[in-house]
Amino acid sequence: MTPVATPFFFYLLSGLAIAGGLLVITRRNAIHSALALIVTLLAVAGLYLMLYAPFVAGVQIIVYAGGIMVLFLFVIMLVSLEQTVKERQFNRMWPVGLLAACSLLALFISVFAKGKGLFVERGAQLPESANTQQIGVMLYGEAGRMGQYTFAFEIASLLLLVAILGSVIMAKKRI
Amino acid sequence: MLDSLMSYLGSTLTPGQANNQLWALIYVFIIFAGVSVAVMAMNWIERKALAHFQVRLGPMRVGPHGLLQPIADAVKLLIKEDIIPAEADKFVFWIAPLIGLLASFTVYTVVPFGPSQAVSDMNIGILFMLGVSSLAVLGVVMAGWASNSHYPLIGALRSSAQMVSYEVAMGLAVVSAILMTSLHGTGLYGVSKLTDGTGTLSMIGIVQAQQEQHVWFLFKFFPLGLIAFGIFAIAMIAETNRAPFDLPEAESELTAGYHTEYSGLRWSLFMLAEYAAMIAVSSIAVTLWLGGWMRPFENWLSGSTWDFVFALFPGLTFLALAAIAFVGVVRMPRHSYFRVQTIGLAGFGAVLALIGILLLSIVIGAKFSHHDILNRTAEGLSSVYWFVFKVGAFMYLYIWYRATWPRYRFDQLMRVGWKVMLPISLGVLIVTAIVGVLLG
Amino acid sequence: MTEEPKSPVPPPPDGESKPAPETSKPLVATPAAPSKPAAPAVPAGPVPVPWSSPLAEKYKGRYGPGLEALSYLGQNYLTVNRSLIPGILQLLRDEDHFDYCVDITAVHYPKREKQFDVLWILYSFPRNERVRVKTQIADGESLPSAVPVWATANWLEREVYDMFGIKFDGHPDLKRILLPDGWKGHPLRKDYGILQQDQEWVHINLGIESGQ
Amino acid sequence: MNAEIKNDPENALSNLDLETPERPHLDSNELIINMGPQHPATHGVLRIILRLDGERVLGTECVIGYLHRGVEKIAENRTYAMFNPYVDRMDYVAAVSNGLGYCQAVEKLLNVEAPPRANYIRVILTELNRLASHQLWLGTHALDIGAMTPLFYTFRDREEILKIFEKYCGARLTTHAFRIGGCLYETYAGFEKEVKNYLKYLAPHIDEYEELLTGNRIWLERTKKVGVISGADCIALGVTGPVLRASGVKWDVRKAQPYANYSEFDFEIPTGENGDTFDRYLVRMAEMRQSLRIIEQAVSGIPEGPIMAKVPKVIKPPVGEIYHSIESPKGELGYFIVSDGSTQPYRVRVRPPSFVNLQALDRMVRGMFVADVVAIIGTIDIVLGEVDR
Repeated sequence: MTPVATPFFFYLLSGLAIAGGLLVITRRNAIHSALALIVTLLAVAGLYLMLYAPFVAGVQIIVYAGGIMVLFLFVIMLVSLEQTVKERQFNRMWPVGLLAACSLLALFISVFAKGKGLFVERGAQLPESANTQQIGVMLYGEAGRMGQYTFAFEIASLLLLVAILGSVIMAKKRI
Repeated sequence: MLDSLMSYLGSTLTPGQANNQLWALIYVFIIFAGVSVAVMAMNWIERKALAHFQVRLGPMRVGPHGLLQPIADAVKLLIKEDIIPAEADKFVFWIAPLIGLLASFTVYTVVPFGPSQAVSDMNIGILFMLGVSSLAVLGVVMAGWASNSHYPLIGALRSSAQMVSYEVAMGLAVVSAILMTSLHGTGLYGVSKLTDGTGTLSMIGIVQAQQEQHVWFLFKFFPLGLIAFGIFAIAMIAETNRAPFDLPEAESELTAGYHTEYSGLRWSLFMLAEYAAMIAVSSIAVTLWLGGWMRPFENWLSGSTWDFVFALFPGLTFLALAAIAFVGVVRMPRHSYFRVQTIGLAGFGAVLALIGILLLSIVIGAKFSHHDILNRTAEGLSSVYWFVFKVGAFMYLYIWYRATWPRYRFDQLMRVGWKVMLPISLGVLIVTAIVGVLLG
Repeated sequence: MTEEPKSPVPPPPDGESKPAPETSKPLVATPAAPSKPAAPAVPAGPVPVPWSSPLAEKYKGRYGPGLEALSYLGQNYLTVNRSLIPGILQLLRDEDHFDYCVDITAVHYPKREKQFDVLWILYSFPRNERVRVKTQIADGESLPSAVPVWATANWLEREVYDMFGIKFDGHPDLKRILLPDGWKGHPLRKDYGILQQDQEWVHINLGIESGQ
Repeated sequence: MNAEIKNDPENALSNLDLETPERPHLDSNELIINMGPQHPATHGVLRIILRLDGERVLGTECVIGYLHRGVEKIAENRTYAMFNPYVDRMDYVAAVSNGLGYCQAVEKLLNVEAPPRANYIRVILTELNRLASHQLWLGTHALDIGAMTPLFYTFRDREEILKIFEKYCGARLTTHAFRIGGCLYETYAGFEKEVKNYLKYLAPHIDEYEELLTGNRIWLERTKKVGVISGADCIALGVTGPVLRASGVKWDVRKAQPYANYSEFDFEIPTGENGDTFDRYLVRMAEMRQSLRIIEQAVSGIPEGPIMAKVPKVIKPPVGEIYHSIESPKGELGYFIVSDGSTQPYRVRVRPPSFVNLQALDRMVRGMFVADVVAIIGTIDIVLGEVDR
């Protein structure tokens, strides 16, 4: 299975993701920011596809672009926008933000400097179709054997359940 | 050039899998044009069928029996003034219909019209379809917000809430169908065994699983498959905002919902997207539960003779349509006013008859000549025909629902979605898993 | 509710032979009396006669000269002083079960000193009987609102205000109802011509010189 | 930007509307939405300002008058006979009822009685008109709730009634069918037969309407417990007609104070129990069947004789005032006429059932959803021509 025009698509998708990310933090209109974020998320989904992780890409589209961003838009639309447009976008937290950005940049530079040797060489590349099954096996295990991440996965789902219950209790006057 | 074109025709892979970009492009064009024509045809059929449900005639003026009405409508919409409200967010207003359209057309990349009649077969086909079709919500939400008007906003909020909530039940119903792909069984409750690594998310793989198991998932683990299908069939109507769940466009409440402020071409893009989405979700239902491109009664009426008989259906259908057109010609009033219409209808009938004869000759030729490409073409035609036939049945159901039912109220819609459909689909999923393991 | 309850009002003792004698059902167009279909419509028609019934007597006894109980063509009405207005309406509803206010309206008599007749047309479900309460007020005078008595009076009083300019004290939201809020003049007054309109309003709001 | 805050003085509702039954738990922005006057579900030019908490209605204010034509003022400048066609323009879907009420009121003032045959013709046409009005109501009401098909069925059947009207008096909608003193036109040849045929034709079709809607689960969910109003509230708000009867008050002017010759016919007053939209629907459906009964009896018993009482050419009623009311398809339609002895009425007051019934809208929609508002407007069955006059 030969990849299709990999360098071109890689740079296109990364460019889109970065441009989208920049737009997210520079737009004053929250809706526009949200739309830019959707572009970023879709571009990232495309990058996943290029990494032969179609399942992750699909989930990225469904959960982030299709689900969470709709909720974002939902919330943004319900709050009054006119004031937020007028407000100053950068508040007093900017030194912290700058610090975080700088350390991230430093991390990137160090990774770039050390080069390929930093990462553990993985095994043979999996065929595309086995990828989804591998995820399943890792999460749920095979017959008679628990998966590598079953426990963590179940804990996470339990946590989410608690979060759902909590939000229901908070939102509902009487149950 | 021609060689490379022809060489693919003998292949049994989709162009995407065969890495044949030229054919992939051709398929994309065929599907795009086909879906657009199907939407126009659906427009005509809906108006006609709805009219006959409601004791009226429907379009009758433009062309014989209004056959050219969709074209007239399209022309009208194209030349209409394109109005953008003064206070609207121009960019978002402009891009919203495109997003909806893109989402509903991109889905067709993985729709398996036949064993190799798809642009590509993705490993995560069904996931891709659900994911991309869920992006259509964004178009609706953006349209509602960008119009800067109350009714579109409420319409957009309604439809996004509706789509997001019904996606949950829909997804769970889909999962139970996917589960069935890995549970081998030969009938309703026939021998079944759990096998590792045979389950699949690929659209073509799902149909192939039904082929191998000799059962449409609709009938598998009766009534589990049927219930899951029912859940999906209801949820897909809600997903596409059609009656009785057409609240986002409830004209008696919200004038036209999220596209109230749209006009002309942009409005028609929304309509195109809506109908394309209807066809797309119907294709999912057909693929998952109704055996996709499989012809009906493959178990009962098996054998090459029956295969041949069923392969004749496409040609016969076109001949039947031609016959109807010719009946129309005969019944057309003998008056000079109707001469053009009569000739037009006769020509239309002749074209249909020609197509029918062509299809029949391909099938009969394939039967007796055993030429590889001819054989494959005949098979492909039969597959596409049965797929389209099943999808068409769903389209008719859409019209039927619209003619019959009043509209749900929003809270009732939500209640049905969360308190009825979700638990049932969850239950079906769990019971399917248990049944599969017990019989395995 | 009973369909055709026996009216508690007995037939009047005095046998004054007026065209429409009071029966137990005063509003029925007397289908059993086809004997005089051709009563010529001479201008000198029937005149109001005193209405005597326990109900009328009761109110006469209570209010004395401020109230007159009359009957015309079988339809009963009470002409009362303006000062009695909130009280008598309340009593009619509470004590005599006139629970349904059919209509509130007014008639303009520009030549009279008290220019307006204001009417409450009432109906009682238990008695199956209609009665009209009528009072006279001068231009500029206001009346107490009947909204606390019958909720339906809300819009009816607004319409009277809109059309005649009669104010109702204590009305929760007295503003114009059929005409636009900024309109000048009250069209059902007799001095308001049929072609007349608020030219200024038309000019400002519709951007034309005149609606005619 | 999309939500106006409630304290905006420009858009503030009346103080009547601000007292809400329940305060929202979370102080979310309340949305003020304007419905109409150009809105498909308001049945004309009704404008409703809705105050919403999400989709729930906190209060409403009706803005009416867009169709105000000053009918009462016109009456003062026309003779009694000349004003007769104007009343058809008020409730234009039940023009015959309007005409009947006006003609009878003037007849009462003149102390004239329409001959029996005229009364029979009047009853037949009025009841046919009631059927037509209810059919139009049913079609549009169902359309508001999203059921398209009943509209076309009812219009198909209503068409036949209009054809009968057209054959009788030449007009279909604003018929001007009656004159003061009786009827101008004798029935056309075959009138009885045609009406009887129509009765036979319609009875199964009413079942057909019911088949489409009555048992439909979505219809039930959309109409049951929606827009509930109690009988006591109805009486306090002056609501009459099917709305009152659906709340359990068995009162119909045709029975309580019979006019024309309704006392001769055997029919029942259908009532509901819950006073919700579904009961109002059932009451109207039952009323259609009762109308069929009345027409059946009237057509069978129609006597021979004159159709016009002796009424002078120039109508000059004696000085006096009269109130006369009939049961129009919408409720109690009353005419209060003051005569000063001249050829023109001194004052004509119309007591419009739609206007008074519309006042109950606010009571009915509080706490309901936006989608219910259209259902409730439909169920009150208003005609804006009559509301605004």
